[in-house]
Amino acid sequence: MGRERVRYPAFAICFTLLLLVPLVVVVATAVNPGAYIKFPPDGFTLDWFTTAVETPRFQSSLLLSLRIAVIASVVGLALTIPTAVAITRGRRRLRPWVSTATVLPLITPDMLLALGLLIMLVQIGMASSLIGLVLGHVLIGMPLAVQVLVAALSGVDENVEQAAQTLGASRATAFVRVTLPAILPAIGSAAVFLFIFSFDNVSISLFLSAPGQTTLPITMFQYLEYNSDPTVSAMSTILIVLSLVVAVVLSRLGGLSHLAGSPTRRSS
Amino acid sequence: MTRARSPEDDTTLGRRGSWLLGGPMLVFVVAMFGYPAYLVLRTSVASGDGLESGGFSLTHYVTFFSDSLYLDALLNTFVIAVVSTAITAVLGLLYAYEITRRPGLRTVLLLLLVLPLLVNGVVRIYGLQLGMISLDRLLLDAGLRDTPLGLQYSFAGIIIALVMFQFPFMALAIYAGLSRLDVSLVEAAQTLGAPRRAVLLRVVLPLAVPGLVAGSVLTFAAAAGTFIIPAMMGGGRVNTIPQMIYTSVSQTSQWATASAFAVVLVAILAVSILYSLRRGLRSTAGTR
Amino acid sequence: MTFTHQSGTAPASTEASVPYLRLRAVTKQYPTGGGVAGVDLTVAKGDMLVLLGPSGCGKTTLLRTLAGLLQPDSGAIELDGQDLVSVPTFRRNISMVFQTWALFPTMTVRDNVAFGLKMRHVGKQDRNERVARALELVGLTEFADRLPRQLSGGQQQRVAVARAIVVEPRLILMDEPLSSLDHRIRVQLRAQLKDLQRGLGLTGVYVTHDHTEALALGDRIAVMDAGRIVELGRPVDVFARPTRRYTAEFLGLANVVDVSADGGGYRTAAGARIPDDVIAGRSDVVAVALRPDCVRLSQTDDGGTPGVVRVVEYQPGGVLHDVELTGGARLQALTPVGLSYSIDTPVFVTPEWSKAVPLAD
Amino acid sequence: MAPELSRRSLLTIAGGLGAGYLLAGCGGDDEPSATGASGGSGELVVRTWSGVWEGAVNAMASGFESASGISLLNDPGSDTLTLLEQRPGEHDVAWLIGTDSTRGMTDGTLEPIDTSRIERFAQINSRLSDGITQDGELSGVPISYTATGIIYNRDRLGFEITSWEDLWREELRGQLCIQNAPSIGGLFLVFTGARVFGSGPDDYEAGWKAIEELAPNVQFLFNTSSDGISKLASGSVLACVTIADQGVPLREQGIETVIPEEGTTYSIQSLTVPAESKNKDAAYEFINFMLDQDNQVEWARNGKAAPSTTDVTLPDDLASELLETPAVAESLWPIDWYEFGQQIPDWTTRWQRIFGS
Repeated sequence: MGRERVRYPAFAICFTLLLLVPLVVVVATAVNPGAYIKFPPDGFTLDWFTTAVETPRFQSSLLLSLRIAVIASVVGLALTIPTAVAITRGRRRLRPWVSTATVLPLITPDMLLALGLLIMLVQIGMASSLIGLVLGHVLIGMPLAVQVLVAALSGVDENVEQAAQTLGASRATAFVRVTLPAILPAIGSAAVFLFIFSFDNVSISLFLSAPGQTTLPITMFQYLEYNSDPTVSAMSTILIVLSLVVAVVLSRLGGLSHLAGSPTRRSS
Repeated sequence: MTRARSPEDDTTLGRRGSWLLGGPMLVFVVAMFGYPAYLVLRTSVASGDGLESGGFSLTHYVTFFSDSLYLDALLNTFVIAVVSTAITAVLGLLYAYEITRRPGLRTVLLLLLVLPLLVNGVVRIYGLQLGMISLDRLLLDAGLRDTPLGLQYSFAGIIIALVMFQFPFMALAIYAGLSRLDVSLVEAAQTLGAPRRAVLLRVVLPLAVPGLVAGSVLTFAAAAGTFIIPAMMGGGRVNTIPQMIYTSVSQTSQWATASAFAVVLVAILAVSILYSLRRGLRSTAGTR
Repeated sequence: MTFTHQSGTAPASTEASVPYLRLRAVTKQYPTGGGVAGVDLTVAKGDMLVLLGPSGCGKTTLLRTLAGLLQPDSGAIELDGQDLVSVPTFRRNISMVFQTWALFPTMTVRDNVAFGLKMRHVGKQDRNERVARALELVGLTEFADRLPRQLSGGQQQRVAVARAIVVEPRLILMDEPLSSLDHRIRVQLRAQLKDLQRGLGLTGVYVTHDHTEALALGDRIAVMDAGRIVELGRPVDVFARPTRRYTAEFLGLANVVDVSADGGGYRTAAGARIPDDVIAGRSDVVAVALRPDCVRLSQTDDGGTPGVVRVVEYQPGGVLHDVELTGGARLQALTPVGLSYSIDTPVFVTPEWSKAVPLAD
Repeated sequence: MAPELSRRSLLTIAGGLGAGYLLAGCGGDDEPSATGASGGSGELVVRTWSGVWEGAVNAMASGFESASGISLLNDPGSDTLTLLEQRPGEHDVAWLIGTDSTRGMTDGTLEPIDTSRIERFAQINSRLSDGITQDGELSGVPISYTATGIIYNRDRLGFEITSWEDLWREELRGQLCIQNAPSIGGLFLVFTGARVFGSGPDDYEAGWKAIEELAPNVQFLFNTSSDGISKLASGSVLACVTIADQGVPLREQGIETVIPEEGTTYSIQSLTVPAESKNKDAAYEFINFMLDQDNQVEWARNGKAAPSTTDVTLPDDLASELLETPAVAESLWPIDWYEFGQQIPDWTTRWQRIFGS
């Protein structure tokens, strides 16, 4: 009767497509020949892609954004991996404190975080340093990264680690050789989260980036202030394509399912 | 089957190890969140409106609560947050349940779900607005409607945008919980005479609650704190607190006023979240 | 139905009973292989049928088909004269005990047990009484307000049973409900389960791969292999006189020795002649089963086949010797405790072929 | 919504209170032009806005370099006023709009322009320079301006817009978009209302009453100018009040732009000299270069803004791209940028009361 074959989630497919409509519209506006953002486009041109690639602001902002996002991911991982270990394997009394601490930035609106951070950074004289910006980005990306890592770590049987110890590995070695490889996809996902949150952030960057050092989202935002041509659409299209490639590569590596934890299957 | 964890596994990391690993995050959060939060609180009760005016005064709060402009903005903010969270939660639950039960295309769907997160919010709002305009034109041309739907520049538009922006987080949070759902629970309920709706309501929903609560808190905070979405989707027609904060700081440099707005907003957020968390936890006392 | 204990007045479990549950040519195949093919089966009211077989033999598939969790590709299932295939699971008025018990983690023991009654819209007072009785029956009254995770495995299993019986199902299905428990508790619960099923007069289908469980619980046993039922009968018959080599080997209770026809009679590979009355004129015999206690050992040459004791195992009924015969074949022999031999002792083996059971393929 | 305004003001205040230690806080190494390479006699560091302005300055650079022998370093970006405060001495010339230019003067970031050193000062449209002059001190040199206009879809609207008054007509109900406060583009309409419906330019109460009456016609308030233009192009609004020249690319779409004859508001692009500039000579040389007749034309072409000097004749092709005709230049309404800047906070709150639901 075929009911046991793969069944397609009709609602999920429809809704996902609906969510993608804005992106499709953005891509479509990027090819409008006129110097304005219009949908549906009046014609077809790739000129705006040339403009986007050749605009020096976009180039330098893109590089800056990538650099900051990479640094934020690395710093974030260095901070979140030990935290996740402490939450899953640490002392009971400490756990709720650490996990509460990691959730706080998540439930506070970005703009308020930015406001507080700016007041503080001004006080300590670091208002326009890259360090403040990077740490700000880590702050907002960190909660989800911790959650992904905690989910993965609690899925790793501690007995396996202990088995490694009975086989002569030190606790640290056992963790690095046995547990870490097991949560590698989750580490990848956490890094992606940190990267995305940094790369796409507007609020924190708006308040914390140093003058003359605007990240790509801010530059695109500012570009729209003075120009109504589709260059920003073209730049966004390039980003969409790039992220699709990254996402496909990630899913090939098996990291994507860890974005949401991997499903367990019925054993029968 | 879930087996209660024995207390022995508390010893995996010693006291020193626990502090060594968990400590840096505590320091980080205190330094990057706690202290700034204190500064905002302190600034909000300063007697002047400058950054380091010092003194103590509740003037800024009095201003806030005695002006209908701000109270209306607060109400708007709250209504927007509640409605968009409720809609996102229902849609997220249906979505997560469906891809849990029907795994076809699951990886692709999750991938496409994350994709919009990578695109600048301003640009996505443009896309959404132009999409809405096209929809309006389609409906008008097809003669299905005489007037535009009025989705833009209204509460409806803000809520639609918020739902679309927050949906991926909600769906992923719920899916994370539901993907661990033991299918035999659904089957057990069926063998005990539960029709589809009862299975969803009595078995699946309670299991989805932790993810639902997490996703809702996230959505609620984001919806109450967003500046760009009401600013663009509201077309300046819907005042919200974040817009007031932005204007206070950016144009008039009224630090204390902005801080007071922020404190009020966070206080309301915290109370709402704690309240719903307590209710949520009570109803799911059984889940891990 | 009431929860009165009727132990000892169990309905006679004979083939002649009116078929209460009837399966006709039920087939359910998976694209990846496995499943069941053309299963015919009847179960009399009040009987417990055990589906016995190794994992992958299709027994769970068959059970899930009965539950309606799987739709058969073809075939008919009738319960009490009513066609079941077209009825969705939740309207079948059956219940099932799962291997993992599938207790609802968010509900207390009481709510778990009451779930099926709520689904049947049983009034609150009636519901509370029945839940209380069911919990009393499984001895969990004082745990009613606990959550499943706060109970031991055996207690959780009893909750699952209480949840299944409280709705007074027309059919109770059990999918290896004892397999994740310790041996001692398993034996204890096995007895309770049988007691309950008899006492309540429940008709059931029980899936297991453990033959001692099958022996203890089944009114009838169906041995399954590769999606088919290869042997069906009362436990005593299936165990004492299996008819198929597969059954004898799966049960592992007896020596299985290949035989071949040799001009009017059957001989083993070693040349021993099987008495004709053992074969009883059958033509499909490919092997015989010989229980270990029907094999005699001796240290003196009494005309038996020479061999060497390789393994010695103490069992409740005596000492089991694994003897390697000259030529490499192995045979198991059970001797009384006082008459055992130590490892590497050369012995002479004399099988009592007259007690052998003929096996078809 | 002028995102660059936020940090600017924040840091302006912060800078004032936090005193000099901010100077040490600049850890950036991304901007080669801003790393203190300025100050040499042969080098000029200019600060302009990003987007179209960046390209426009780059296009002017080679001409200036060959004419003067001074090498030009362009450091475009936002938050210029903050930057000038935080990193004094790094920039020699900065582009600022009227409200920022006057504020820079008030807080001492900028030095008053020595008008005697501006060769063609007399040719600058005095309407543009008067508004940024206080007590005889000029805060910056306007090199170009952009007039406010009404861009609209005449076919669908059904009538020709000729006057500001037309914005209030019934046919435009729910079909108009204007810039949101606190950005200046929307608040300009208070001036417009005061002149059109009130007793004179200072009759702000009449202006506000006019805004209240305009509210039903306003479909939405845009925060970035591109927002209004793209909605006009998509046909979801019929008219938009914004920088007039932005309507030019929409001509092919059948969308018209008008600058009413009774006059209009405008934004100025003024070149300012930071108080701490290390190369003021080069700064004045650059300002003079930009005011040169030919260069005024070049700048107008690249920057898509009208020349500030009155004796410049634009070639036909360019004239058709820029709607600020000499007649428009004559009809500009004087704007006191000092006063306007101070009004913005209160006006913004008032604005929110009218438009916020």
